[in-house]
Order: sequence, then C-alpha cells, then structure tokens
Amino acid sequence: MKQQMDFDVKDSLQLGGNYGLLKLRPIAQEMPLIEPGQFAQVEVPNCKTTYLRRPISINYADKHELWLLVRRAGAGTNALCDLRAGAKLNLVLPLGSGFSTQVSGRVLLMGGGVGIAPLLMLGQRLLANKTDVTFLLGARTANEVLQLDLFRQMGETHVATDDGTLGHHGLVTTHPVLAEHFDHVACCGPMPMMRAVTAIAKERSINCEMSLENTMACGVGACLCCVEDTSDEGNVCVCTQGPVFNINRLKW
Amino acid sequence: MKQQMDFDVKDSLQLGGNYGLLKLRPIAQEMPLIEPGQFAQVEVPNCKTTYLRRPISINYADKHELWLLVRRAGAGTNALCDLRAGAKLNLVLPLGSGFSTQVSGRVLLMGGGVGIAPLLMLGQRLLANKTDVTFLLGARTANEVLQLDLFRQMGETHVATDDGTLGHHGLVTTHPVLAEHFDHVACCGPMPMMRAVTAIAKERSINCEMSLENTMACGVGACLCCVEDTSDEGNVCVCTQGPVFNINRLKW
Amino acid sequence: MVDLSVNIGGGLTLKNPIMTASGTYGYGEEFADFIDLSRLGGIIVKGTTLQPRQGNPYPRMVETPSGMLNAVGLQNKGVDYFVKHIYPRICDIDTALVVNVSGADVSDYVGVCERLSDFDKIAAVEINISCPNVKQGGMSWGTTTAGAAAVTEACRKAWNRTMIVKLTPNVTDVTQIARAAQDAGADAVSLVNTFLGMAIDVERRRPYLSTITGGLSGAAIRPIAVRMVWQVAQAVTIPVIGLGGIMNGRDVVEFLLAGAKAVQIGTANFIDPQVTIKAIDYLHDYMARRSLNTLSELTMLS
Amino acid sequence: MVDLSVNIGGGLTLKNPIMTASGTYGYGEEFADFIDLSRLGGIIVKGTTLQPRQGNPYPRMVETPSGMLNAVGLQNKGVDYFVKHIYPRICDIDTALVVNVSGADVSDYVGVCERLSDFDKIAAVEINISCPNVKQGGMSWGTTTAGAAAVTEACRKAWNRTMIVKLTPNVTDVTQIARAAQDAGADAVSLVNTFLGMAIDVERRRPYLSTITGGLSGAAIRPIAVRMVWQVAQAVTIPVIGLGGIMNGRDVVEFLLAGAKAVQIGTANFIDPQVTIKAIDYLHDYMARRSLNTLSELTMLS
Repeated sequence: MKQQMDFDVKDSLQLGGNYGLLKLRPIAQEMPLIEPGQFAQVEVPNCKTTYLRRPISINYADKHELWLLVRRAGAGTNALCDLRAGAKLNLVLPLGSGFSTQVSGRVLLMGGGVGIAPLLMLGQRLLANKTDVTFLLGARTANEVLQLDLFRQMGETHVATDDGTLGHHGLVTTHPVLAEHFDHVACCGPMPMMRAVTAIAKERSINCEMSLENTMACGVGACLCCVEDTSDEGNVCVCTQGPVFNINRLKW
Repeated sequence: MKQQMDFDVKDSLQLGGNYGLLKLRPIAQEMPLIEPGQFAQVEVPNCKTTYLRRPISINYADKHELWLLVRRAGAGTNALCDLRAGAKLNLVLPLGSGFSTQVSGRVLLMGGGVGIAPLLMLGQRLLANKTDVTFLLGARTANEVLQLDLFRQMGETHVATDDGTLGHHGLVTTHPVLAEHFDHVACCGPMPMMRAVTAIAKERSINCEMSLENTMACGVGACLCCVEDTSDEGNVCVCTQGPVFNINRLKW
Repeated sequence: MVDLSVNIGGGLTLKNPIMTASGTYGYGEEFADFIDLSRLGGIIVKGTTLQPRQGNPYPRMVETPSGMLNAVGLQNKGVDYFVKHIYPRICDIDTALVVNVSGADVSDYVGVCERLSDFDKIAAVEINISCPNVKQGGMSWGTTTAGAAAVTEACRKAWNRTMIVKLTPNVTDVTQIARAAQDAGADAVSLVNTFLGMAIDVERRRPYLSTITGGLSGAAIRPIAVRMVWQVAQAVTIPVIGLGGIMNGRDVVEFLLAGAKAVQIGTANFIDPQVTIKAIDYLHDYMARRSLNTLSELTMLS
Repeated sequence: MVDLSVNIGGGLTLKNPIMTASGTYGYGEEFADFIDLSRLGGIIVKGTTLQPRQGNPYPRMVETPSGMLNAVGLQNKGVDYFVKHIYPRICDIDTALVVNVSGADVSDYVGVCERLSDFDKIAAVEINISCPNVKQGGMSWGTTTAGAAAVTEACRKAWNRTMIVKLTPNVTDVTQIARAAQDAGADAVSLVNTFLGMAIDVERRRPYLSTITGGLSGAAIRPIAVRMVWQVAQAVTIPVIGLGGIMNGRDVVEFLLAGAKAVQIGTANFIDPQVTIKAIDYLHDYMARRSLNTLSELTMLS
C-alpha cells in the first residue's frame, strides 16, 4: 500500500563527485514491501527553488532501511545530495510497477550512470529467486561506476566507460558481452542508451524491460503529466503503469 | 558603505524557547562600521516558503563577529533560528540610521521582548561615550528576559515580566522606575509598548527615540513599502530614515 | 459544536467545504491509500469529454517557482467509458461526486451532461469553460460573456442537478463572466482555473512543453486567485467555489474569508497526498478556537 | 567578440539589454554602494507624476509564495522636484536614464512629458498605463485599446525621444493593447507590470494591505510574463521589453528567447542587490559559450 513516511537520514555519502547515496531509516511507520524498480516521491526540504517532490528510484530497501542513489541533476537533487546525517526526509512510497522478478534463461541487467540504482535491488531479488544474472554497468569515467563492489558480489559484472578509465572503452552499448546470448534484459539509463538497447533487443528478439524517468508531478497516476505513448494503450502514466515497461509496449 | 557579505554561523543558541542568537563571522570581507540601531537584511537560505530577506536588528558587532537576536515570529525567522553552526548566511548591511549616541543627562534604554536587541550595542556605545545608562527590560516571563547578564554588566538594570516571574509584575510601561526623572529614552519593543512609552515621553517632554519594525521589502529606500507617516515629511522609508525615529516626528 | 457543512447551490450540501480540483485528483481512487475519501466535502473527477481523448504529447509538465505548468489537454477515455467502468467503482464513496465536463463545441458539453444525467450518484457537474490546453473550445468559451452564457445555458437544459461553471482567470474582468454564467443558469461558479503560461529551456533553447504554453497552477497564483474570488463573491449571488494555489488549511480559510463558500485543493495533493484531511482538521480547529459554529460566521472583520 | 548592445526603438541603443524596473530601484542611487551603475543597460526611475503624491497608507507590502504584493501607489515628489533635485544627481551616470511617467488623466501624462523634455540626458520615458495601485488612471488606461491609444497618442505629441509604453497583464488579450500602443506611436512596449492580487491575514481576518488589493511581482509570475512577451513579440513590430519575475541571468535569457529585445529586473534587486551585474555577466558567458556574437542570434531553436 502506498504511504507517506518520514525518515531519518542515517548516512549521506558523496559518490563519484556527481552523486549522493542517502541511507534512510523509517522514524515511526513500518517499511512497506518494495519491489525492484519501484520509486519514491521525495520531498526536498532544503531547497528554496523547488516546489514538487522528486521521483527517485529505490536503490535498496529492507525492513530497517532504504537507500536512495541520487544524481546531482539540478537544484532539487543537489539539495538532496547535500542532506547530512540527522536530517529528516518525507517520502511517498512505494510507487510504480517494477521489473519482472520471475524470469528464466540467461539474464542481463544493464545500467548507465545513476540508472544502475534499481538494478542493485533487482539483482538481489533475482539471486534470491535462484536466477543467475550478468551485470553490464556503464559510466562516463571510472569513479562514476557506482556501487561496483556490490554488483561484483552478486555475479559476473562487466564495465564500460566512455573514457576507457575502467573496463571496455566506449559506450556501454558497444560492450562485447552484448554479442553473447541473453534471454532477458533489464535496463535503466540515459535515453540514448535505452533506445540503443531497445533496438538491439528488438532485432535479436530478446525479452527486454526499460525503466523510464519521464518528468512527473503527482507520482500516483492522477495528473497524467508523465505519460509515455504506448503501442497498445496510447498515452499511459509512467508513474503507475511504469516506470518499467516491456519494450514491446514502447514506440521506440 | 552598504555591502552584501557572506558569514559563517559560528554559534547558534536557542534562548527562552522562542528566540535564537546567531553568532556570525565574516568569511571574506572586512566588517563595516556599524552604528547601534542599524539592521541587516538577512537571506533565509533554508526555508521553502519565504522569498524576501528578513530585516534583523544588529545585536552586537565588532571587527570579527556579528550577533543577530531573532524571535521565532514565522517560517523565515524560525528557519534562521534553526540554522546550526557551520551554516552560511548572506547579509546586506549596515542598513538604516540608528540611535543617537551623543546624549546627555539621565538616559533610559527600554526594551520589550526581542526589542532589547539593539539596546545591547547602544548601551556599550553610550558607556564608551562616558554616558551612564539605566536599562528597563520587559518580557512575558522570566526566561524571555534576554541577555540580562550582559545588560547588568553595563549598568542599573530593571526588569518587568507580564507574569511576575522576574522583577516588576506587569507591563514594562508600568514599572516604577519610569516615575523617576530621565532626560533621554531609547526604546524598542512591541507597538503597544512603544506607543505607551511615546505617550509618557511626550507628556513629560522627554527626548525619546523609537526603533520601528515596519514590514520591509528592499531595505535600501528603493521600494517605499515600509513607510511611516511623519509629521514633517509625510511618508518616509523606515529602512533609510529609520528604523530609529525621534518621537517628535511620529504621528502617534 | 462546529458545523462545517455548506450549501453550494442547486440544493447540494457538502459535509465540509474542502473538495479536490479536477485534473489533479484523478477519480479519487488514486488517493485512497493515503486518506479516507469519505471525509472529503467532494471529489471533482477529471475533465470528461464526449469522445475519448489522448491529450497532448509528452512533455506535459514543467516546474516553476512555487508552481507548475501543465499541458495535459483533457486526456480521458470519454463519458461512455466513465459511466460504464469508472462510475461503478467510485459512486459509493460517501462524498459529493462531481464530474468536470469539457468539450470543443456546445453540443459536446450537452452530450456529456445528458449521458451523465441517468447516474443518480453524480451530485453535480462542473462545466469547464476554462481549459487552456486544448486548441478547440475550452478556455475560448470562458473569455467572453457570450461564450460563457452559451455553454451554460445549453448545459442547464440538459442537467437539472447542481451545475457549477468553472471560470478562467485569463480575462480582464472575471466578474462579467461570472455574472453571465449566473444569468444563464449556473448554480455556482468555481475559480480560478490555470493561468496561461510558458517556460523555456535555455540550454536547449526550446519551450519545455510540447504545446509551448500550458496552465500555471500552484501556490504562485494564490494571491491573484484570492483577489478574483473576492471580486466575484461581491458580484454574484450564487455560491463561489474558490481554488488556486491552496497549500494548507490556512489558505482554505483565506479563500473562505475572501467570500468563497467552498474550495478546491489541486496541485497541493501532489506535494502532500494528505493535505485535504489536514486542511479539514485545521479548519475545524480554527473555527473551534474562535467559537465559530458555522461557516456563515467565518467572515472578514472590519 | 560578444556584443550585447541593443536598439530598443526611437534610436536608443543600450550597452546591454539589462535595465532595472521602475518602482524597484528608486533613482539608482540607492544601489550605488552595491554595483557600478554605469554597467547597466538602463535605469528606469520610479513612477513620476505631475503633482507630488504621498501614495497609499501603510501597510503596503506582503510576501507571497515566490513573490510579493505591493500597494505603494506612486508615492513621489512630483516632476518639478525630480528635475530640480534628483535629475542633477543622476544625469551623469553612464547608462540610459528612463523616467517612468504616470498620471490620473491624459493631461497629467502629457504635462510630465513636456516638463521632462528640456532635460537632454533623459533617454526615454516609459508611459505607465498599468499601475494597479491608484484609484484614478493607472491600470484603467491599460485595460482597453482605446485608453492605451489615447494616452500613447497624447504623450507622443509631447515627447520626441524614445517612448516605451508599459502594459498591464490584467487583460484578456495583451496583444490587442500592445498593437494599440504601437499604432498610437509607441517606440517600444514593456511588459508585464504587476498582477492585481490580494492576501488575507487569517489570524486578524483582515487584508494585509491598506488598499485590500495590490500588485503581485516576483518569480511567481514569470511563466505568465514569459507567455505574454512571447505573444506580443509576434504581434507587434516594435521592440518588446520583457519583465516579470526575473531572478537571474538564466531568466534574462528566457525572456530574450521569448522575443524580448531587452529586459527589466525588479523585485530580484531586493533579494540580491547585485543581481543585475551577475545577470549581465551570465548573459555574456552564455553567448560566448555558444559563439553567439549579437543578441539577434539569440533565438529559439526549432
């Protein structure tokens, strides 16, 4: 059930210069069950120039804590990254429908930049479901390959950096591992990357899911601002029918 | 010369439940000379619902630090009181024209609530000018008689509290010391108090100055929002011709 | 004993003056996890048209200082889908169910009203002559007295329960439009709909919205909305429903003091999905502290 | 080589498009401690009338979400005092000196223009037909094409240097008013003046302002102002000067992309007295980064 919850910022880490990891602990309410790929609408308590909440993908959650991996993309996300331990944060969660967690065959989880955020939880869930996963993580440069250690603990992990400072030199979509056979791909990253992956998956008819990040207002399917034009239903809310879509619904 | 300056919050003290004392240190610029009764336009960096600066009377200033005594009167002043050591604060200062510092005869400095703020600096300046001062401080209750120790160090200090928990029981304007002879009174406090003091001073033709706190926007005499209707010039800016006015200019 | 009930015209009494604004609250269901919907004075469901509409292309929203621009453009599945599939799910919520009605030409508005009239649990319609995000109809009806009168008069013939006419603020004198709606048979007027606005991405040197312009809502517009409600409340005899930038209970009281009989909370639901309940509680406490028993006693002091 | 100079009509060229808005910058002197006034494209001094005015009673201002309401009401010492005592102090500032002209009836406007015309260092007048805070004249002239044309035409005869007409946003179609001003001889139009608004103190149950309503300015109104500038820029051939909620250099670029030839910064000066200089520097860097040499190249991309 969706709810509004207050959290304590237990820990606030600066990652790769341009990112922040907020480790939150619920103050009063019990943590709801959260599916990989779901997101939270996060109030920005400390920014004069923002008005709406910020939709942030859930990086990790258990009974006792919740992680948000935030990219400094503007005033609001900057303010969130600047929050220090001890601050309070109000979230509306869990929102949206996440990635499929019952998948078979060889599975690739592919993330670009902060897009790796939901893949951490997804990997953990798939492993719990006895599904082997391969990770392919892309970033502009080595120190922006986020949470690499955590991914390596979960399985075979490949890396691509635009500047070649770590792993394959080039766009993540040009990584050789993509030449191998996969039955299912879950992907989250910048739009050009997701479009390129969609093209590859369609061409090789790989079952593939994408996590979108359309601009949102309400986050609960009420305002119809965040719509994606789908092949089956036309404009649908990314905040409720997504953020994760099977590519066969996308008109890309 | 007026200037815009960045300060570090060196210390932030909560006083009497409803007040905060911010001790600031200039980051780069040199502290300008500040006259008792002048104020600063204070940016509120940590409040989503405020837009304009807040005019705050300067409580104390020397070459190295500046004190702001703030009453929790709304969202903006609450946010200022909630600032912690280490925060940054931007001020425009020094603004307005302060109290007369060349006065003769027996001098009474009279403050109500947070209105005592400018009297601290004024008392120090008058003592430096070899002028003896008597203080009369009013508040609702004992723990809201602010900076009492500092005033006592400077001279004879009388207190009145609405609930009688300290000093004279009743409004500061009913304190017996007012029956004594004074040649000059400097006063800052709630409007009813200032009007009552004005009446007393006019009746006994005591030279008297009041520090007003009209609602302000620019603080530099440009917008004409904070005007007071004077007997000599009509509407004048409290932010430039004031905040301190001799009562013979006021139409009270 | 504080009684928050209020009559908003056409014999409709709300249990309290707090309603939700059309287009910001879906069909109510979307907020059922957060609040007890039956505590609301009313729910105004999203703009409904005769035919299904896909609305405008994405992007449809951009944040602005203390507000947001939207260009949804009345996306909805049409009145037939509404009465068949949505109405049955929400008709038993114990609150006043109001359907916001939109269209390109008068016959569209009338058609929707006629289709809705068979469904008893629809307490009222809100005739939307103020949507800034559709090429045809919408706001163009609400910017002239003749247009407002034409739509109102036609809908009046097709709808015999409470009829609210929702006004646009994008006019020189909103009191003239309000009077025209009153004279043409409106039971109440609601205002303000959004202000036509625009924002430009200076990095991409393009408008943020696919439609270039959109409707501005949020706290930013509240002072203009309060002024218009205050003007209209003195210009008409029918109830005025106030909206525009209400963020909390204090703001609700501000609109009621300005002369509104009831209010609608919109954009604030995106920021606090429980804002409506908090506002109802604030209003109740505000009245009780001042020993005000009914909303008719909540007036400006002189 | 970035050249920020711009011609705003009537043969007046500004060194850059950043001016200060009337009523927010006094006579410029008030900000001399904070910035080098000669870096400004222009200074528009406060509204000047034929006779001295005391303006409206206090309180005149209340803060609102991302904005403020003011009800100053054109307090000024009159045109004679201005030319005798103020003009001599500011006439040598190396920037375009513009006097904002207000009045109750047409003869007042004309009288001020005639009195100013002897003073060579006044580069332009800005005819204010949009002040919302005076009972007579002001905005009432700017809400009809006939009123706008009447004042503009009369002032045109009395003033042969650059004449800017300042428009009110409180109208249904601002492009009609802009065209009327253009056809009556305006060299440029500036928009928007403030929106008529109102705020109520719910504790005291009274309006915050002595005049009940006031003019809303600040970031809150920017999206509406940008939309109106964009509409007017397509409707007239004379230069459009954009204002309304500009807080920084980014916002300046937004207005220029919307079609403004120059801008005015107002309320933001209260929050950052150095905002004008920061905006000029931002604009210069923005152009340089994109290899744009003149403002005519700073347009929307398609």
